[in-house]
Amino acid sequence: MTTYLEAISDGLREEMRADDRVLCMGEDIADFGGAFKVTDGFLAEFGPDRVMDTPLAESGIVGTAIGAAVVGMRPVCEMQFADFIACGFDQLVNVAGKMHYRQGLAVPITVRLPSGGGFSGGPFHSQNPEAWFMHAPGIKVVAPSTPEDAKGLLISAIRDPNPVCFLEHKHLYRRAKGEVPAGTYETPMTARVARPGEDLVVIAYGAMVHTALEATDDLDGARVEVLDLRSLVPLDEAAILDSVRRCSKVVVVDEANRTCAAGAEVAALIAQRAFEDLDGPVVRVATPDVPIPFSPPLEQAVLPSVDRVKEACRELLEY
Amino acid sequence: MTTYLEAISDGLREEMRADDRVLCMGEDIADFGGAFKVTDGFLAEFGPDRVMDTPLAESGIVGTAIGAAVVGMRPVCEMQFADFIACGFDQLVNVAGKMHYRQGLAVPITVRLPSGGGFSGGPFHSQNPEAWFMHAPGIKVVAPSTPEDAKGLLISAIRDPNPVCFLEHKHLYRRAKGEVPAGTYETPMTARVARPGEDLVVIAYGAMVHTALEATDDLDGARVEVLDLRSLVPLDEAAILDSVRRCSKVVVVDEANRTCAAGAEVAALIAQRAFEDLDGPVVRVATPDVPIPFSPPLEQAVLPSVDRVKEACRELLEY
Amino acid sequence: MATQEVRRPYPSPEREAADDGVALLRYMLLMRFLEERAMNLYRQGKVPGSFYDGFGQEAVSTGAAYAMAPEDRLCVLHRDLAAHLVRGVEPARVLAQYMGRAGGITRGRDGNVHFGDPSLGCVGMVSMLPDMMLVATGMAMAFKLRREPRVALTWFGDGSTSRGDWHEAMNWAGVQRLPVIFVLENNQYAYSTPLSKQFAVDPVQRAGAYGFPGVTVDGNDVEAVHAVTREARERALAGAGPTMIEAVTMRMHGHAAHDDMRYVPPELLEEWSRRDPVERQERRLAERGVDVEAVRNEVRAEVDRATEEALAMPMPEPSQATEGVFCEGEAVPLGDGRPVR
Amino acid sequence: MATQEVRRPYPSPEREAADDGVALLRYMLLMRFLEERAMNLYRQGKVPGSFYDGFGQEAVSTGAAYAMAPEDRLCVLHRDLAAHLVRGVEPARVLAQYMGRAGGITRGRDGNVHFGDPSLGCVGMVSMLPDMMLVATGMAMAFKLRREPRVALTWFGDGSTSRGDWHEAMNWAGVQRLPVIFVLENNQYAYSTPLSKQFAVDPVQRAGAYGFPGVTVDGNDVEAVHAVTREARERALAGAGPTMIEAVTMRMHGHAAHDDMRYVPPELLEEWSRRDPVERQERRLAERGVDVEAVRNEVRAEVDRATEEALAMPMPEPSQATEGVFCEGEAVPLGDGRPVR
Ligand SMILES: Cc1ncc(C[n+]2csc(CCOP(=O)(O)OP(=O)(O)O)c2C)c(N)n1
Ligand SMILES: Cc1ncc(C[n+]2csc(CCOP(=O)(O)OP(=O)(O)O)c2C)c(N)n1
Ligand SMILES: [Mg+2]
Ligand SMILES: [Mg+2]
Repeated sequence: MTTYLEAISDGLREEMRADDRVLCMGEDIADFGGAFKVTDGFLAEFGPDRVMDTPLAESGIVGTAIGAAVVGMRPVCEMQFADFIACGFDQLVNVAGKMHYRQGLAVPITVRLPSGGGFSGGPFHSQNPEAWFMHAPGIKVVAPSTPEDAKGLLISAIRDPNPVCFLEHKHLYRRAKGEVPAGTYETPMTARVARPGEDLVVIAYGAMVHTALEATDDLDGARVEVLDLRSLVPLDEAAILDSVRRCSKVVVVDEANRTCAAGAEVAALIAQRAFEDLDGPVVRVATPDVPIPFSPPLEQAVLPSVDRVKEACRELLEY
Repeated sequence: MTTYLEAISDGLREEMRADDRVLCMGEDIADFGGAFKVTDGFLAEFGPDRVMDTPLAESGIVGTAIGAAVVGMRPVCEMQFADFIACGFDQLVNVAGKMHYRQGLAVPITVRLPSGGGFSGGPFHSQNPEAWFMHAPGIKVVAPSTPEDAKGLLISAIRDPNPVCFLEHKHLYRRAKGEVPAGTYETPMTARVARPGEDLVVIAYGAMVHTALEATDDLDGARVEVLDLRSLVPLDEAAILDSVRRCSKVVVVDEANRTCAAGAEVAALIAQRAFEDLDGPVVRVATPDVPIPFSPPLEQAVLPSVDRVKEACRELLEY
Repeated sequence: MATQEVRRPYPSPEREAADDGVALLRYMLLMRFLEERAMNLYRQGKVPGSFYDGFGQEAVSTGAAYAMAPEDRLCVLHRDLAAHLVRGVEPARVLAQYMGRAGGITRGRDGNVHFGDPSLGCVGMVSMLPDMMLVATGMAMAFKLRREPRVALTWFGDGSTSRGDWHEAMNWAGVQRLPVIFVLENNQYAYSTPLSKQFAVDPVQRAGAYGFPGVTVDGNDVEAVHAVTREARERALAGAGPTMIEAVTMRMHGHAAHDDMRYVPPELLEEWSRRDPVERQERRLAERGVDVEAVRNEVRAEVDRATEEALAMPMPEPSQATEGVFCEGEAVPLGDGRPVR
Repeated sequence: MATQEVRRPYPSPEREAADDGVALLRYMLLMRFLEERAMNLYRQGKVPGSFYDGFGQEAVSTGAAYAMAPEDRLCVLHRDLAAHLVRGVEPARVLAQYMGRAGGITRGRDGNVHFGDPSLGCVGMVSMLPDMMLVATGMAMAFKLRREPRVALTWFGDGSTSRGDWHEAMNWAGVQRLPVIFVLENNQYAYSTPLSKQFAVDPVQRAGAYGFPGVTVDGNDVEAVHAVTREARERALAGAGPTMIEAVTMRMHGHAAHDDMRYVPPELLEEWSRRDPVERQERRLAERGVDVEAVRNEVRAEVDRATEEALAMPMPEPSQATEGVFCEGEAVPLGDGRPVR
């Protein structure tokens, strides 16, 4: 059994072995092996040219990665926490995201974003920034929920000729475990039915897939489908619409702040394209629009919990 | 008749006269009067201490404004173009947005964002960044469509004890004209029925309100309501739900890139809270997820046009 | 949170030097003992999340904060607990803060040293380093515009100097000759990253290229830090603009509680442990005839009391989690109009 | 767009100095005449949006670009049209770019000088200044990692030095001693903002504090700019790291077509007009016996032909507006593996 964290390390290591254009850049990733130890041992294996400790400068990390990428490298940038991407926002959104459309130049960078809450990280170490990048054309966004997908999607991200935000949920690092194929393989940027069902579908990604599975595992006998989006850009519209068609009732679960989140997009898509298939309102469960508080009782009060998802599903099933 | 641009100038000027804590900061706003001349003549009237040309540094503008605000000033920051807020993103989102929740300290800053396309500004002078800030807790977001509201909402924004993004649509600067009350007044951060109707409601804000009005002015005799949101945070949910209840059909028009835009949030809100009132899918008209191209035929092809809104309304009316 | 009552006074910079020396020691000890206590609480599982301290760097925040007047304004960083104590934050509230209790400065909303007591004229830091450089610069800008004889001060680390906001603040402060003091806490590392990977030239040498002086001071000598900050404050008040102070010190613990500091050569730690700022000030005061042991005991007792008090405080109510994202009332400026301390 | 065919060669830095002098003039003239033509087209309503030029600054882009080899990589800024011409961009495609035609370098997707021809080793700038500093630094980083004898170069303005990305790039380049050349185009203004509001000390003086030399050169002397860039390139190739070059010049036109430059004292313009870089190089060449008028006529004819060609190009198809947001095929590196010019 491999943890989600090990799977990410593994994917990165395998791809570095397979392709010498791949290099890692970030704060404290070489000597220290990264704040979460994803690149532990990499320095010894790949040397300081391919595992680079950078100055404390997120715009610098993203910007120089772009430069290296356009001349043929495949940089994988680590943000120490996803939250810090706010400091490299402009380079990612304006330089990387618009490059290919404007001038036909590919920017194959991967930005690893350790994201999410649930362990008292507080307002600056718990954010889920994916929607910002979904709202920025030219950037792909993936968010695996299992070790197998974490490895495969990271490899897909690195091989993709476009900038890709790779959301790795910190709360899954050691909690999520599973079998992971050896060697390199690509996981497609499409959705995955995590559990088939027909009475209701819960659509989620990242850590919330586990919350959704747990919440609906035994829900008064209802057969609840759980759709794991895996990729947010591209968004697997066909899979979403298909689930809705089969289940007719939808709960969208999102750990990010509710307004304009990925969940809002999914709900809006359904409201337009699957209206006729719906047997009830499109229900969203998300974090309210507050900074993620530090203290456990406060944090637990805002993050979508198994109970909240259960309640939302029950209500909708009874609708 | 006053233009939208004059109304913004007027509101800012009046509020500077009324409250000596108000000061303007930005690139080329003093001597030159601003790239769009919003602060033309301000230097002469208020002097260099209250009308400050800053270095070319957006994070600096937002960050120092925050500092000045917490010790009692009411800074109004001008981004030369809304697009450049990407360079001040972190200060706005992480410092200003989270300050009150974390430590009960108010940050009364207004960030003026000349936004939107329609005049060959290209990928970096045409963006509508509001959804990024809707997805960042603690920041208010307003987007007037008329001169009267532009003046009143700017004054409301300045008086608000919170950070407020003030979206001023460049394409309205000289095109939108109307009567504007003299003196100071506050426009509430609520929606406004721009034209009442009952067969269908088009929900929009900013420049798209005009597109919506024009598109539905004479639509085969249908009585189409146009709801002008005016404020995106807070979002006037009651007004939205009320319109939907009365009209049963909804088209949401948004000039921003579609995914995770304000329009997505509005559509998702309706899909959850007004499901029973709906007589058809919640239709979105928005800019596809592309950088805004420069050349007129390309730009016109992506921005929501009167024709596209017309077509969407017609289809839905026939539904 | 925005309670704005008058708080207990803090020692004024006009005090006797000898007396000041004791006060300086007192705050350093208070920081050290509180952080040691907090680390114990962390080990007992009573401090959620992570835990950061400033062991070995107590002189930097103590000396600099102590040079500031009540009407000055501070942005306090993560190794600078003593600055809060100097301003008058009660030790119990600090421990409560670490433990996420309702009585902590942020009432459980933020953790660690991410706090500031507005009524004491302090802004709590955000994690994004060194964002507070610009906030401090903005406060100084307001003071200058309003012609108030007040100064803003903030700290930042060697690592933080690499980020763009650092530059924007330095440049802005220089162009406008603002009454702001920037204290570079050069503690040899940024997390695991040594200075050599952070910059090619010591950043104190950049100050001149922004138009103001950069001075280096022994960051483990609290009286020296105090003196140099006092001078910088006088420069600022005289309209001569900003000063950058580089306090050279050493981060004697890991970056945070989880960090075993493998990457620091043991000799380096050994060398610096001989320069411990607390012991140094104790020796100095002992020579001046002060009963140092009495001060230690006093402070220890204070920390014991604070611990009890903090542990008795409840956790915050879940129902409050969504309150206060926006300010609903008047915007009350940082410790405004009142003798904040 | 990513057509990667072999393009016509450009003059190599190994050429004769006299010959080079003519080439340098030629590119300056080509830039000037093209921009003058574009301004006419703008006035005729054929150039949508706004229009920016580099009148009076032609020596900076010409001299610097001309010192670079085909395998070097450039991020070209908004006053630096000549750099594109030196690299081999056809004049007609430049005019088509301004007019938003399908045959423009960005096929109508971006406007003005926001372009780069990947097959010629150039990255088009984004508006956010000076973001390209980091892109150039990253290219240099890749060259160093791969041990390739290549150099990256970018330009930036005096105003751009105030932004954080400028600092992050300078620092990074210094720490890693990268083969990158930063050309500060000090043209006295950033839009309407004079130097005195932008910085307290000339930024060239900062270079030393990042660990590499900063040199000032007369930005209106194309041969001087060329020489100093050539030296910087040699330093970079020798592993000695970055150089910052400050080319002192003057923006002789408004920031963009709409700007009447009220804010510039007329005396200043008059003074600088006497130092016009094109006339200066013409005088120099005339003294060397070159038939300058013939060069002018040649270039003028080239611009006439280019204008006709560009005007004959169609506007882009609306149906293509949403294509190419993502790269669907292989990521082809900037002018890779081929003699790009
Ligand atoms: C913008 C940003 N990036 C990354 C981090 C993660 N981080 C926290 S502390 C730290 C090192 C800071 O070093 P320094 O500025 O020297 O301060 P010190 O901790 O040594 O006092 C890092 C990288 C951060 N806080 N902010
Ligand atoms: C980050 C950013 N903020 C604002 C602008 C708007 N703007 C365009 S050019 C310019 C002035 C640039 O001055 P400088 O760097 O000196 O270059 P110059 O135009 O003088 O060559 C400004 C403020 C911008 N392009 N980028
Ligand atoms: Mg440090
Ligand atoms: Mg300039």
